Amino acid sequence: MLNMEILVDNFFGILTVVPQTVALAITIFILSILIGTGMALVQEYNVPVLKQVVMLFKLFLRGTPLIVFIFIMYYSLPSIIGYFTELMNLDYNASNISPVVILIVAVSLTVSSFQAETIRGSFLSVSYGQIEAARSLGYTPFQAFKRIVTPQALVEALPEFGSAFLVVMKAISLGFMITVVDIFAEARLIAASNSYYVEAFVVAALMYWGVAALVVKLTGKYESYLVSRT
Amino acid sequence: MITPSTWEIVSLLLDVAHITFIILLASAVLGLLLGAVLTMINVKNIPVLKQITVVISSFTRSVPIIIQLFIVYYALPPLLGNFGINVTSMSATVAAILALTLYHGGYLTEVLRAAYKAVEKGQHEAADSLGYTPTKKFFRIILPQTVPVALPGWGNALIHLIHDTSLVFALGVADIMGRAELIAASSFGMNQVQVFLIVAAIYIAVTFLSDGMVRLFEKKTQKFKLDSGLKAKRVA
Amino acid sequence: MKKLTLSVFALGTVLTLAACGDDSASEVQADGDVRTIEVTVPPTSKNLSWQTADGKILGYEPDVLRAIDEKLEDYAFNIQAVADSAQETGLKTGKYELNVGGFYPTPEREEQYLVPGEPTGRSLIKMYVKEGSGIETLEDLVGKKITPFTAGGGTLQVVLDWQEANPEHELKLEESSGDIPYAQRLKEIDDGKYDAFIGPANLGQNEIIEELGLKVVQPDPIYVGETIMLIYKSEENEQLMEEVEQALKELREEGTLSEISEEYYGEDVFQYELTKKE
Amino acid sequence: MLAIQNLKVSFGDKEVLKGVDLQVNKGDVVTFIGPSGTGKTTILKCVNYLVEPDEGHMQLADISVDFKKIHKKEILQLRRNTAMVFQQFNLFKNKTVVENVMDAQIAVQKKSKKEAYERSIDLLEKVGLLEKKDEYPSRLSGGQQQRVSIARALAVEPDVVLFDEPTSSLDPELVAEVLKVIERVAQTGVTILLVTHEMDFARKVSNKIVFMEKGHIVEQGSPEEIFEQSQNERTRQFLKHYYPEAIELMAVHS
Repeated sequence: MLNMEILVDNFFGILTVVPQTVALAITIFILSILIGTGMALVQEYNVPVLKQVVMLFKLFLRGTPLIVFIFIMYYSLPSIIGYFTELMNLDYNASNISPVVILIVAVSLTVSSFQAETIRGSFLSVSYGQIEAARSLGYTPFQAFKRIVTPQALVEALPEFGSAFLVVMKAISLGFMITVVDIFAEARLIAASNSYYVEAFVVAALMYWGVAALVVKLTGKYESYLVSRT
Repeated sequence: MITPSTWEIVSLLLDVAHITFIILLASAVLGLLLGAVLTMINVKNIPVLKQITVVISSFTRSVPIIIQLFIVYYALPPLLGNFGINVTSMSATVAAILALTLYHGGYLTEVLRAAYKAVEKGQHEAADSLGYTPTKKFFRIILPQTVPVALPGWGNALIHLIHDTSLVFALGVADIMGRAELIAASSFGMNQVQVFLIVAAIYIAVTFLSDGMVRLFEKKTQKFKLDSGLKAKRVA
Repeated sequence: MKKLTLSVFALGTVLTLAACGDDSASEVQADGDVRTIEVTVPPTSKNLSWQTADGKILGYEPDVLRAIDEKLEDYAFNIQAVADSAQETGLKTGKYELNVGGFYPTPEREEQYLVPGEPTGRSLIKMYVKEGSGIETLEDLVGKKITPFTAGGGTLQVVLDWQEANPEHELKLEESSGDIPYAQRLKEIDDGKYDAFIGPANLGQNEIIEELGLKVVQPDPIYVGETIMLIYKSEENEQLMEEVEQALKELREEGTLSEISEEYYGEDVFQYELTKKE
Repeated sequence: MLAIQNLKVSFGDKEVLKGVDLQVNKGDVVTFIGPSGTGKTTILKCVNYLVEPDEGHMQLADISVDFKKIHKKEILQLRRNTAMVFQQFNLFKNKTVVENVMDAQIAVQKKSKKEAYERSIDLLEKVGLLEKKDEYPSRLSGGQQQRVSIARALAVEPDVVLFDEPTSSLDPELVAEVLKVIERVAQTGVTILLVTHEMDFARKVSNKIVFMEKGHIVEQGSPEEIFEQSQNERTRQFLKHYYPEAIELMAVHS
């Protein structure tokens, strides 16, 4: 039987980490879009060398399970950063690097390899005629990109972005291995301290579900708003 | 102390590769079927059932896989027991397949639904106006146009599935990741990075194959171009 | 919002029903026959309990379980290795009937499970510090960096209890799921990332320090506690609990537990005196 | 051969057809004219049940339906005895030109592949697109696509062909080639219902013109009666905007 008292306790206990989990997810989500856009642009514009690097990078990121990648980052990121700080003669002990940073880097990179595909597809879906029309009106390429192409591509990409956000939310829970506490981690912490595992997982599942419902609702709203404007 | 060499680790991991593959293959196939059924219910707007598909899809997409694995393996048997269905002997592997099937199916529902919706109304009307039965219309006209749209999303879903099989170890399934953990633990984690890099290499190979397969399907199914006839005016 | 409420309700019902399904796990029993007990141990806690790549389950606790199994005629233990959160989740829903894993006794555990009065073993908590750092007790750790603790683990509780009793020495404590291997933890002490690592002494630290040639030392244990086993709460398991308790008592008195301890830990953990509860 | 009584359709709470009666004889070419949004296309789509009417009766050849309690089988029957040419062509994108023409013959009429192919080739030749038979629709111009679509409609030998604004999405220079094909179809004696804004063409090919406004049939009659002798104020108002030539003709007549 589920213990109601524990459920309620857990609910408020876990609720305290929801804001920071969502904030972390939003940070990673935005970074992944930025990196993903960069990758997509490199591929679209056929930048030599960089394109090959991006393809190799994507192959690696898409293939490596996140749990593995986080570990690899945990062990190697400090020495990578250490190498650079040493190179630039900065006085910074890279082994003090925060696990949150490591998690952000690892998850952003992994998710960005999926985002790149989404973004590429959505930009391809904007017809060439739109770009021609913008050019014919004297827009600079950047203006055309920002004012005409991006809004249309966004409509196309939005549902996928919604999915990606949920992937990020779930992915963060792996950060517990390197001490980052999110919804799932808090549930496990509480469970480990009071041994009520089932109760903690029920509450955690509902939290994730609730956040997801909210995200789906918001993207849906934003989507219909964008559609109504195009 | 004995720490295994790289090649020993590789061969130890490949020894259990078939377990990962069976779980992967079974949940990929069953998940696709489940996704197709859920999508069908969803687009046909069957009352009650449709709400259930929405719940399944949103739940499986948003809740961490590990919780889903626990629900299927630990919560489902006593639950079904209350209804007189005895599945207490369900093995961890079967539970893993079941959980991943639900997860993959739920994820694919979104992909398939979007692809189905991408087929224009005119295509339905044209087939209807010619007297196609719904089944004939679906298999001859709608499905062939849905598949190419769904393929990239399906490819992504497969990659997510491949990644998530690495979590079934939590239930005690001896898959690649499970054995990797055991190998690392046996030498007190001193060779963990080495073991994980090898795991990464194996998974990269699998995703590479998966992506290649999807690309092959894309080539096969997309001989026609899916832009609208109106756009074609400019081309001609 | 309505949909969400509905979903919450649905999920709640599912899991409540699941948690209520008491009788399903015990149906296996047939009168007069040997009853098979599903027993779980941790898979990756080497020396305490671990599984080898070819599936053998080894370690102090598995061996203790086997010794108990030999003494109990009416029961057969089916020992399997699963991750910690799965262990307790499965025990709560009746999938498993008996768990070991270096558990410390807590009121919540005694409330939810049957706990034999006789411990399975002793857990020593030690501090690992850099050679020459001069750190010897918890008080010396004020202002120092301590490696994150395994979430909810007994170690954390011990330190928290100590902190409560000694509020004047404020320590900075962090938590993690504990998947970072001890080898890494000890290396972090060696290279100065952290000043101290506190943990149960039964997870291969000595081997690691020796193998990697780390300049890490361990002062005397800061805590010595008992570890317990957890049994799924049901009427018929009360009999099991009593028999297990009796078996453990005999094993300790015969010196079998000490032998097993020598084999896996290189010392008899029963030689240490239990830390007094304050 | 086609009789419609009291046909009523509404989309949501907007009434689109408010009780329409129509009588069509075999071989008739009936053209619907009128302002946009008055339900011309809707009538056509009721005939093959692409739009679900609220009520009304219809008799098509030997099929008689009550729209209030129409059966799935009856819907299929209606559709098998009619064919539609759409404003947006709606060629099956996943099929080549010849496959588009063949497919319904195989899927619906259960003809052999060979038989279907031969008939399709024949029809494609008639619409002048034989050399495009293995192209996918996206490679064709709008006019070409619409001609294929006409061949596809004729392939199933329907009792009635429904043309729904077949030239409205075409560039002006492509309209003529499509109209020429429709005219040839009209001459074969097949029954046609047509919605179009090409008044000259309507006058030339139709033997019956139906003028509609706001969900009602305002006036119907032969092209002469409508375009040259209409006394109806609303018809004249409409023609004044869309077909000024008619007003001149009326002036001559009166």
